[in-house]
Amino acid sequence: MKLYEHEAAQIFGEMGLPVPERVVVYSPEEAKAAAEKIGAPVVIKAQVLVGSRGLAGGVKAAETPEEAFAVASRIIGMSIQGIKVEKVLVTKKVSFQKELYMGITVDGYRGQPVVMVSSEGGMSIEEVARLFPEKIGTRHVPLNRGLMAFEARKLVKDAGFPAGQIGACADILVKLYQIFLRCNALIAEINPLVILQDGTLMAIDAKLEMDDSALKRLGKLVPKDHVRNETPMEKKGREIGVTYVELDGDIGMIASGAGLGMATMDIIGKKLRPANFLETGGGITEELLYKTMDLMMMKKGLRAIFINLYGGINPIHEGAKGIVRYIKEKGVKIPIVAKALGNRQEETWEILRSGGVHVVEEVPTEKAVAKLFEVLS
Amino acid sequence: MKLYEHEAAQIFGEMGLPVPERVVVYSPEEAKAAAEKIGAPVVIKAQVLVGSRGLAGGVKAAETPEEAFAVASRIIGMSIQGIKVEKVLVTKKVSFQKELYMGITVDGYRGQPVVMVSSEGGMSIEEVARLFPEKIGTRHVPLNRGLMAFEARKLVKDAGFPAGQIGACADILVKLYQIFLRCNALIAEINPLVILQDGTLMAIDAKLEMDDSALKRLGKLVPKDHVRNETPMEKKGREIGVTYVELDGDIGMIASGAGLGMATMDIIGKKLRPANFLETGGGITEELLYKTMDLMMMKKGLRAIFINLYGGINPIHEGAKGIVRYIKEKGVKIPIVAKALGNRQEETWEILRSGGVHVVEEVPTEKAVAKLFEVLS
Amino acid sequence: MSILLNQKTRVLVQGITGKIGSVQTHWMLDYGTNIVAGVTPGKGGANVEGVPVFDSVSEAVVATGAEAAVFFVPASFVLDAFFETVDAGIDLIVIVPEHLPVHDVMIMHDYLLRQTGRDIFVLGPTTPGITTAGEAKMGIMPGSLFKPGKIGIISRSGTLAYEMTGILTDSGIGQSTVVGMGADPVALTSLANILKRYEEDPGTDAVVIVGEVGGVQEEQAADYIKRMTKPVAAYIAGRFAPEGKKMGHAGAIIRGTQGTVKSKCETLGAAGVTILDTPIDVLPWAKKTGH
Amino acid sequence: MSILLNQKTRVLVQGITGKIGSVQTHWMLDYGTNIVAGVTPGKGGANVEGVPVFDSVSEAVVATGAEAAVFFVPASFVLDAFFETVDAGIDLIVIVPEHLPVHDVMIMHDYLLRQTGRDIFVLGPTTPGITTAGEAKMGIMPGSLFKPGKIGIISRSGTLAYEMTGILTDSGIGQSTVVGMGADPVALTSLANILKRYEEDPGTDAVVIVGEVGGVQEEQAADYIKRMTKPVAAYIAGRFAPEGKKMGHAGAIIRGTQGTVKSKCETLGAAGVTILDTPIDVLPWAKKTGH
Repeated sequence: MKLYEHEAAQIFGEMGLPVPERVVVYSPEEAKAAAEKIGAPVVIKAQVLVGSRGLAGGVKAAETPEEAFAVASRIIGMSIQGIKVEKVLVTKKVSFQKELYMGITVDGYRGQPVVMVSSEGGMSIEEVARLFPEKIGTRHVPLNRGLMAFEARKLVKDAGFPAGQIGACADILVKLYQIFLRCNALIAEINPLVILQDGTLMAIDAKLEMDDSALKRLGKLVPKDHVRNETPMEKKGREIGVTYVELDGDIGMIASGAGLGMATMDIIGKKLRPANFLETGGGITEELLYKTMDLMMMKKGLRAIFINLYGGINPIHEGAKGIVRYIKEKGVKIPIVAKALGNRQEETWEILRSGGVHVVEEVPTEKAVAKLFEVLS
Repeated sequence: MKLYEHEAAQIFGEMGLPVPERVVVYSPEEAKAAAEKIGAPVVIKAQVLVGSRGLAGGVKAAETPEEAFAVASRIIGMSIQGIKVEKVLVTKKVSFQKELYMGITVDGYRGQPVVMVSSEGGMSIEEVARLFPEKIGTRHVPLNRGLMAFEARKLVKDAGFPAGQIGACADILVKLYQIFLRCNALIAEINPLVILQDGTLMAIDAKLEMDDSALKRLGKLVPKDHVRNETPMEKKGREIGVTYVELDGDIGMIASGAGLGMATMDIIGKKLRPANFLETGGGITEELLYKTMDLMMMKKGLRAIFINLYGGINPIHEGAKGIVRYIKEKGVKIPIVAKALGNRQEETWEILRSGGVHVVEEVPTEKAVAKLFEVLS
Repeated sequence: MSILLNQKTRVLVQGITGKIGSVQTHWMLDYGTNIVAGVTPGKGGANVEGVPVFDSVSEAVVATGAEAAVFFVPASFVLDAFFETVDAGIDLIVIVPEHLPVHDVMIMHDYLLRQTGRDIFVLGPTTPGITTAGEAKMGIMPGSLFKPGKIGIISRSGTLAYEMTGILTDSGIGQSTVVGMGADPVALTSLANILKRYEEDPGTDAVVIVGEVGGVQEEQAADYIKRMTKPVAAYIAGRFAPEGKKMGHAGAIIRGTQGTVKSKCETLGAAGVTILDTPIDVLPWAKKTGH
Repeated sequence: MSILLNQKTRVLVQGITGKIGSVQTHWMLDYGTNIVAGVTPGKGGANVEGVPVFDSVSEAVVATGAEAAVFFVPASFVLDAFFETVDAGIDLIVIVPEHLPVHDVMIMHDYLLRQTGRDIFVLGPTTPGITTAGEAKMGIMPGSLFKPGKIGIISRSGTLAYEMTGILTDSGIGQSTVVGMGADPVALTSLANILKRYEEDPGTDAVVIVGEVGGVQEEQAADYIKRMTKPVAAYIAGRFAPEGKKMGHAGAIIRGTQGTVKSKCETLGAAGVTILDTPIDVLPWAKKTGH
């Protein structure tokens, strides 16, 4: 789960990082009041979970409370990468000497947290990595030892951080690592970490992504309001427990695994456009596939549905019952092509056929997709 | 720092252990109100930091709120091992099938936490260890791995815990270990952990001792009210930063280290009785020894003061200035014998003599104590 | 012949009394797997499908000589089960559960790194397991898909492993052992490590890698593949995958341009691997390599 | 001859620019110690008493070949300094600071236990350090107390080490090396480990152990002492110590009857150690053993 900047900043502050005074608001009136409370000039920042909000005009300074009202009026309601801005963060505008970068993520191959720092913060860090790779310092952290302060000092020193700031930056980096651990984070990042005119440091942006699989045990650390920027269909997918990613085609797809789903998209994509990526994982029940069909049919303009299931851990005959129950109750007008193999496959085929589904008994997905093409032509 | 039962129970409860509903009160009126709120019958327990409060009559049940008033009247104000009871804990009286024991402490030699469990809780655990050593299970925990649930299950199973409670007890033990770690504890203990009539578990006593050296970093975990059961002189010792233990003799002693202090007591103790054990540690300054003299003189009936210092890390000439300043300002009527060796010893001797102190230049403490005996005879 | 698992391997099932554990134990026994013990704390003394249940792995190992373990425990119990199983001396562990916190997986990875003198093999988390065709299976792969033969398959995705296996079987081409590495960002064994077993196995004479977009397992294995004598083919899924699963800035830097389908195919191709455009392309390759 | 430290040992001072660090550097140099480097993060390039200061231990080791380190850093910085120093390849570490959290000391102990292939010697925390009489000292022992000779002294208490050393010197009896193990509940090296060095040192021909009530170091060393060829004497302080330092129930069980002055004296006596009733009793023993 990606946290909004204001949520991440709250956790960063509680865990000892220097973060600016800030208020989250939902209207221009509140933005004006916040600017009065904090003291102008302020910066007003769209709270969205997509990158490049600055380039999209979602971050603006305001010299007076009145200007804060005007700026907030423009930002609230604007659309950034298809996401409508509903709230903004009002923070004190600070002037700084330099922008730095610190981030921690998981290196999947090494199986370890990896810490990255750069003395060129602020701009897109991918850009820095491309333009000045020598300005990025990287260190993997053995979990049983953690990140020690002396290691952090060496990392930031070698990355060219200003001499007078080595100790203070190392201290912040060690705290960021502790936050990363404590929050079971996938990413904990400060970009930029700025050096103010008086030489002190401040984290003027905060990024934190918690592992969805750890949310339950993180308890009170997880922000109460779980609503993220997502489309209504993605929200419903999350609620019923399937992975749903919206795409711009017109062929609905249901697969019982991520790998199979991607391969299916690759094969369909040779001639047609998938409308979505939907995978059930290993928890298929009759109810789940009933709801999945309901979710699928929310999408307007579908031409067909393609279903690709394997019965290993999944009871595909149960899933088939849910699909057919949906078809019979709601009436589905578009063709459905299905391939379903594994434990209890014959039973599954029979059930699907009773709902009018085109069942392909052959093994390769290519053959089943060929059937889809045939049905649609 | 030893925590009061109610403070430990608060932390245990917050960290997921089952603890009974409870209220801390300072008067019989409040005890009655608490019994009404919780619902009688209740148990009223003296909140003191010494052992055997039960044997001393500091733990009593009350069947009604009126009886709670009466019982609290008797317990509040009573003296347990010389400590006056100022507050009591009122908890729901529960009936249970069995009492168990769980404790974690530091094994100094092995340098590891050691977990101990027994199916014979309730009574003095030293007694159990003596009478039924086979009923105590012990396990050292490698810090880099921690205590795993399967290890806890094996430990409690092998110690003869009831078969139906193995999983639940192991779960509590793992949580107790997490509390031990999180609180930088020297001891974390539940005695007894009881099995209620319905089979659930409850920690009806809670013991937790935090490492004084870790209090600063423990922050909010440390109970706000730092006042512990201690004599006025011990309190003053803690405040000025020396280790002070009150004894029942009449020879005051100041040493610049614990080992030297113990050896000095051993030598003085052959003929006379020490009035205290006072050691300064490595932080001697003029001010510290001035305050130490002030603390020393609070004790009534002293016959003499014996001072034994080494100048390694300690600037003993500075300490001597503080002693002499106190003597000159306040006027000390009893004899003072001092031995002070190491860096700047000659300068130190000169200063001490200017205050009328009997300085012994020889090395063995025995020689200086002989001088003390001579001065007093 | 096979890698890691055969019909004699003495298998233990962690979480055998659970709903999935008991159903899958049925399927595994049905396939011929030599399941000697089950473990569920507090259920010692019971039996599931005739398999004796123990309270702990160490008791089970002492009583039955179990030497491999497959987990069907809830995700939150995996870390404990892992340490219990490793401590009991078991060197082949199959972790079927999904949705494990990545930090737990890193703890296991870290512990395995620091083990010396043992060659512990852990598949998963989020793996369908391992099947040696016609002999034994640990995990959830549907047994009906397999046919004994000489092609090894190693896959990050469970369902794609089924697809690849099914396509081969359907055309009468058999498999030696099919391995699911696990689909999580952190895998507890490396692709190269598994390829080494295939290279050394006289029962395998060609290997298919089934990968997907993301991660660098395939790229990291390329160096080892160059030294392999057996033919290797690879299918990488995800040409049309949306970028949504990208792990933000920090993830993007570490990966650089690695992890895309293009980079995987190029790196593997340069290492001598036959790149399959689509799963069904495995058939002409298999025929060309003599199957 | 000596153990662990001699006049050639290249010593590094962690926290050299601090108040105590700089004063003690003065005294150590004054005694003849070969101090080659100091470390204080952010103060690289400075010098203290003519000793060059570096930002990190690894830089200091590269530049000066430092092989031993003494710490004068605040207690809260010790854990970091410890890992930094061990990582830089230094095998003799003297931790002078007191008031370290016991959990930090356990972390260091745990890490040392898991080091293989290195023989790292850590004295402290809360140690006065180590002095090889007439050659070099690391720590805070007052140099004036020492006289070169052949008696080794090992003590848990700093001030009692001074007392024992002073009594010997005062009577014209010299010492080889005087070691402070550290007074904390958890010590980072064992008494037996240090006794082994004395046993192997041709420059030491008798050893005095200075102990105190609490802990089981002395009892644990008894087995090794039985195998020693050199005479050993022990003084244990604390006959009149109040019971106040007892670590509650849990501590009492683990210790059982061990840890009292009586048990220490009995166990050591049974191992052939001469028990000294009071520090000054060291003199007749020293004379009897030929000093």
